[in-house]
Amino acid sequence: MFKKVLVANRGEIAVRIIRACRELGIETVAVYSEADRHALHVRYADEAYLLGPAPSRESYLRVDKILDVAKRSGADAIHPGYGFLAERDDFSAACEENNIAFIGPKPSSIAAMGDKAEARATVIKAGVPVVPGTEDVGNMTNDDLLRIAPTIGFPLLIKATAGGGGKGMREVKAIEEMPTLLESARREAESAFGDGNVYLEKLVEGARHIEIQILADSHGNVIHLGERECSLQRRHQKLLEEAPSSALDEDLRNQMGAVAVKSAQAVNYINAGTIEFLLDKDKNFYFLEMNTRLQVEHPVTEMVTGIDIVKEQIRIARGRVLSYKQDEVKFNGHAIECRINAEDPYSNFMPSTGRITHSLLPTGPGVRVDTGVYPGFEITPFYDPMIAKLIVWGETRAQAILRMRRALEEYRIVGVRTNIPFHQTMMDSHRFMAGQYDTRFVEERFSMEEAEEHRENHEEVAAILATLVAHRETERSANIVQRNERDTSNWKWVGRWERMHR
Amino acid sequence: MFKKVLVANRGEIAVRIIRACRELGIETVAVYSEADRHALHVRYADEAYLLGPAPSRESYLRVDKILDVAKRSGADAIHPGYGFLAERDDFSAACEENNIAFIGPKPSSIAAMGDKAEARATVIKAGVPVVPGTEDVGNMTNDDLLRIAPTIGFPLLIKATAGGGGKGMREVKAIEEMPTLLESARREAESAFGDGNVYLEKLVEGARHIEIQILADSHGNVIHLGERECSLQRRHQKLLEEAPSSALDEDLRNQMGAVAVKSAQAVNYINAGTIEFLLDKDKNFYFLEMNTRLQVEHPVTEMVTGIDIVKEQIRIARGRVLSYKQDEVKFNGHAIECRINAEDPYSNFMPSTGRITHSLLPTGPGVRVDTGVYPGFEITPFYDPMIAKLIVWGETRAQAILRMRRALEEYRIVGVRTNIPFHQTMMDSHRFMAGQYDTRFVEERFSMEEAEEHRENHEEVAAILATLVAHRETERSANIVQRNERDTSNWKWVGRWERMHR
Amino acid sequence: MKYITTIDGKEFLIEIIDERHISVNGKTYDVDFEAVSGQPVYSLIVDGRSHEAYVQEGDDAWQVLLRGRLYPITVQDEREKRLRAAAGGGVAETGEFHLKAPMPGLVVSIPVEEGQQVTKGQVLIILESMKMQNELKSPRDGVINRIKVKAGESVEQKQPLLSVQ
Amino acid sequence: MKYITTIDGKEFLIEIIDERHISVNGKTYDVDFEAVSGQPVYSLIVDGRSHEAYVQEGDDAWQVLLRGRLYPITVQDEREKRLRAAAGGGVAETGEFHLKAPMPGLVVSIPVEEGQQVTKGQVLIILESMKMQNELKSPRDGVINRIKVKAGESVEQKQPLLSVQ
Repeated sequence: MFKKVLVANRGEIAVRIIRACRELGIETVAVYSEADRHALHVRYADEAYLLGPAPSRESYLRVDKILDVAKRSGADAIHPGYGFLAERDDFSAACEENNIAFIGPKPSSIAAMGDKAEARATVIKAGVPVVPGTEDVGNMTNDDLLRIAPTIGFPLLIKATAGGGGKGMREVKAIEEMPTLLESARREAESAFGDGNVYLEKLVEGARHIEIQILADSHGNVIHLGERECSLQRRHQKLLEEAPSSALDEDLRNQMGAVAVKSAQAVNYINAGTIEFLLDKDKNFYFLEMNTRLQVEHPVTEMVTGIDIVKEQIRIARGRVLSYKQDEVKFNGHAIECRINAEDPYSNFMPSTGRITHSLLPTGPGVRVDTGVYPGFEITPFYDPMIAKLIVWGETRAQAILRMRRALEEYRIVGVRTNIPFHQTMMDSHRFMAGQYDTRFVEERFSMEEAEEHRENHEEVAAILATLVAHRETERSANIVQRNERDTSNWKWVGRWERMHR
Repeated sequence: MFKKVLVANRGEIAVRIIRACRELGIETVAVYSEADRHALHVRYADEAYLLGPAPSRESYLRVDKILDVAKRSGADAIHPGYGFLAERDDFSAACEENNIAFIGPKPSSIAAMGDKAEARATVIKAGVPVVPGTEDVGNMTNDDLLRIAPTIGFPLLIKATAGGGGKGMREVKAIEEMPTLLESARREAESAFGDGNVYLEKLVEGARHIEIQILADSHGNVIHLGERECSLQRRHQKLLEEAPSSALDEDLRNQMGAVAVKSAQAVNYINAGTIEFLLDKDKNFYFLEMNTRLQVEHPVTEMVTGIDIVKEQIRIARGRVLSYKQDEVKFNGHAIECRINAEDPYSNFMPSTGRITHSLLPTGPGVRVDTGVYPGFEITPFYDPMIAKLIVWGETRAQAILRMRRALEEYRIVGVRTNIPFHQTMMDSHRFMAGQYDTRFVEERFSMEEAEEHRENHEEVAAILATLVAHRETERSANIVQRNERDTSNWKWVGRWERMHR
Repeated sequence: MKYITTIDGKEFLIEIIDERHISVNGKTYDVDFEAVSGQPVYSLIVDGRSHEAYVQEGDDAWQVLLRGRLYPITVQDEREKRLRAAAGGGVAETGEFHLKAPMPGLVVSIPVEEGQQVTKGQVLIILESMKMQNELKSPRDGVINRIKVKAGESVEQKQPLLSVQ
Repeated sequence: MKYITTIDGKEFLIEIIDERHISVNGKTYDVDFEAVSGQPVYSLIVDGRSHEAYVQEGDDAWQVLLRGRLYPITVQDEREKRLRAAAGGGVAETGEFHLKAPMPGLVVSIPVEEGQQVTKGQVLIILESMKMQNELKSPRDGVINRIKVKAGESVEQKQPLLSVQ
């Protein structure tokens, strides 16, 4: 086993990885920016080293500094988490060169799948179906793309070749709006990944976003852990994930699983990875991309399979054989994850920053919370707005929804606004309950305001609450005034008091 | 299904039951004492009614008031939790008379098992092995007991006939100390259960406390959910429970399970119940007593079987058939529960009261916390010191221990002292790790001080911390003095400031 | 003390009778009202029903977040409201709109110029925060009056960015 | 500022050099020391090692609870300690012991009387709290001096119960 693992990340995923290491008896090294001295991963790790100022480019993206910390602390492996350096082949290569195990795939696999255009070409060769789009080209100019776009047809998507997580992604309805959107997509991609390259892909309408988790060891074993349903998205950011998907049956699961395994094998993949597919209304599925890292939503798979994906990643990186064979992977019950973001669902999901003054976590049977924040912690504008993941398990999908409802109702976070009310509204939505949704559902057919109209109305209680709080505030300020009044006539009071006590 | 369930309890178990109801779509009614207005069960329930002053006898033990609330609120069922009224046959009967379903066994079963002497007689008739002790008698005087004691032999135990949870229990080594111990046992039993009756039982040495969870429906189906290992006790209070027990193999589990089912059938038992056994060194087992209610430690069974015991209780009370047949009960992995008590392990486990000012819960994979407290809540001296249950699951016992270690290390509770360090020391103890312990282990062969000597020593770090805090305190008081000094020469400062700004 | 409390155009006449009693539109209720842990989270038991909500003062209304639903609510002292009504009411819909930064961040671009005519919903500023680009839009038609920031500039929360006349 | 810090008879000479540096027995360390959320919980990073502990002031020592282990620690200003040593030291072990209630509760019984001789470990008072009966024992041999409470009486935390001369 490794002696010491450096976790090159922050927030909930750094905490998640530290926990896995600790449970394996491995020491941990945290790295942090100046904004994160009080972060949970710094508090929980055995060692912690400052990287630099708050902006990622000066801290969590500094390969040189992170390798320096690894060497100084004697770490023999690095786990990159997701985001930041997780899908940078140069980082994986640099670790290798420094004789530090990278807990993730080989540089060549990252490169092959990281360049989305190359990835498409590779899997096409392996016989995997893909969404029509730009083929075989990496560095296309705007002129190239504008020329090719009509041959793909509209609507289409601009996607960052280095991308992931919806960053640098834009939807184009007509050629006229394409130049502006190309600019903003490139700008966002540049800022998120340091690479402004983009490519085009046909937009499959009414599609579901289904992904398959795979695990591959260095002995040639590749297995899949079933699917995750990730269609609930807003601005191409996933908001809620489920396992299993209500759109799949066992047969389709096996088919997609087999294609996922084939895709991974096409790049000689080792470690945990995810193949993202679009599934259209007629149950045709298309390879979208492969995420060559741990996913945010990995816990839903852990809940239904009982397999600890992070621990398996560490085993694999250590050269061990997978703990499970394909036929030992059993699916039990249903899991849902809600991403809890510091953003205001009533103000167009605007990010919300500030200090968390109070918090109450939902707990009890079947509930898991992965978070990196706590009361007293300051949410800064420098990083992702996701502050927690609330994951529940139930024997059936209906049970999981009911459990998620009660967990969301219990969850209190004071100090920043969160999207918890969004998730509560979603849990009450009939379309969601019926499992009838696609990737456009949140943006096109779901509105907080409309959905609320169909929910239980407690306006009388709300009116009473507002009035009592307003009344209390009025009384309080009145008291302050009265006290001041008494202060000014202080001498009179003293005199009266003295008379009373004579 | 029931429309509305009244939860006649407080603390974590009230919260646990409210959660189960909410996940079944059932409304909940909380009851509370004046000390519990801010308690979590009051905050989480749909309805809440004040019972009376803080002492249990004036609130949670008031059958009349609780039934009144049930009728006023229109509750169609009552869940008693554990403790308080859970094993009072008159309460179960009163519910029946008022056409309110009691989520628990019939009055006759509670009475038959609640009187420990009668229980012994009943199971002996059914062919269940029991520990030698006083037979067939309920209201024995001290003289009777002193006469019988030598025929049983020393050491022996005085136990409350209405008892449970170690209250009113005393160990007697010789006849001379028996009169005093009888007095104190009766006094404690009277105060805890309103019944000062006691009986005697031979003390089986080197024994393990093993209990079997059973479920019985009103259609004659009785199943068991395997065992819980509860040998880690102090003053007859359980501190830590595990499932499965390292002392059992599948064969013994089946044997004990069958005897447990037989014991339940002997009293026509319906609902969830637990048969407690003593298991001696030679793997002989003896019936101790049956707890005719939900146990504190039920979650470890839930974690290894995936069965929600509280939801099953509700189904059973509703007249439904059990959701599982015996051969559908599968055991998976290992679970451990640590009872987190507000008490100081460094001061003879003295209870600790006060306001919780800050808390950080351990979360993440395989961790469950059942608690009724939160930051801002006041721990009062009126009730049980148990403020939370920390439960973990692991694929193996070793994995569960490692996970419990990391969870205990993460857990922060500020404002009251807790026994978390006791559990941390236990997790590092070689005897515990090897699973070699009996019911006397904590009191006779485990000391915090000795155990600590074998653990990693961080005294230099501790010295640095104490010095830095002391230094900071000194600096702070010095600053206050300096500020006051400036205040006294206020006029001089104002003058200088005015000159500067002219 | 009497209040007129309005949700979505619906008025409630609420009287605070004493610590434990209120009346709503003439009907009396038992209430038990407590702040939780000194936070803007309130526990309210009305005739046995237990409720809990976040209650915060917004710019022009109280915001009550109750069971996953947000209620914007105005509470007016009854006497005050009568006086105001007598004086002849309604705040003018005109005046300058000041766009302030809703959170700290970096101004990515300002796709409008001073003096430019803008329509409701038009993007005025793109602000990057938490790695997301957020479009700040005009709440109404108007003319850009003054732009107080430049692209590339870091701004604090509530810092004025520009105004629409 | 120099301190002499003692754990279990073992002395550490600790000098606070500046905000970021200390020396322990002559060896210099980088330190980063922060209170967490304004609580008596402290995060300390010493030469890259991250530690967290509860640190509280006890009656006669600092109590540091670190990784599930409690360290009672005395911290003395070096100059002060030297002066005290010069004056010739050691606090007398005699004097009256005042038994105070360690928590609020109900006095169940007082198995001793005023004037009675007691030995170390002997039960002086049984106090019921949290449904448990707690035996309060004598920390040393002596004579019961004054009993200030009666059986059946409720007592507050830290209320004096009796004294042993």
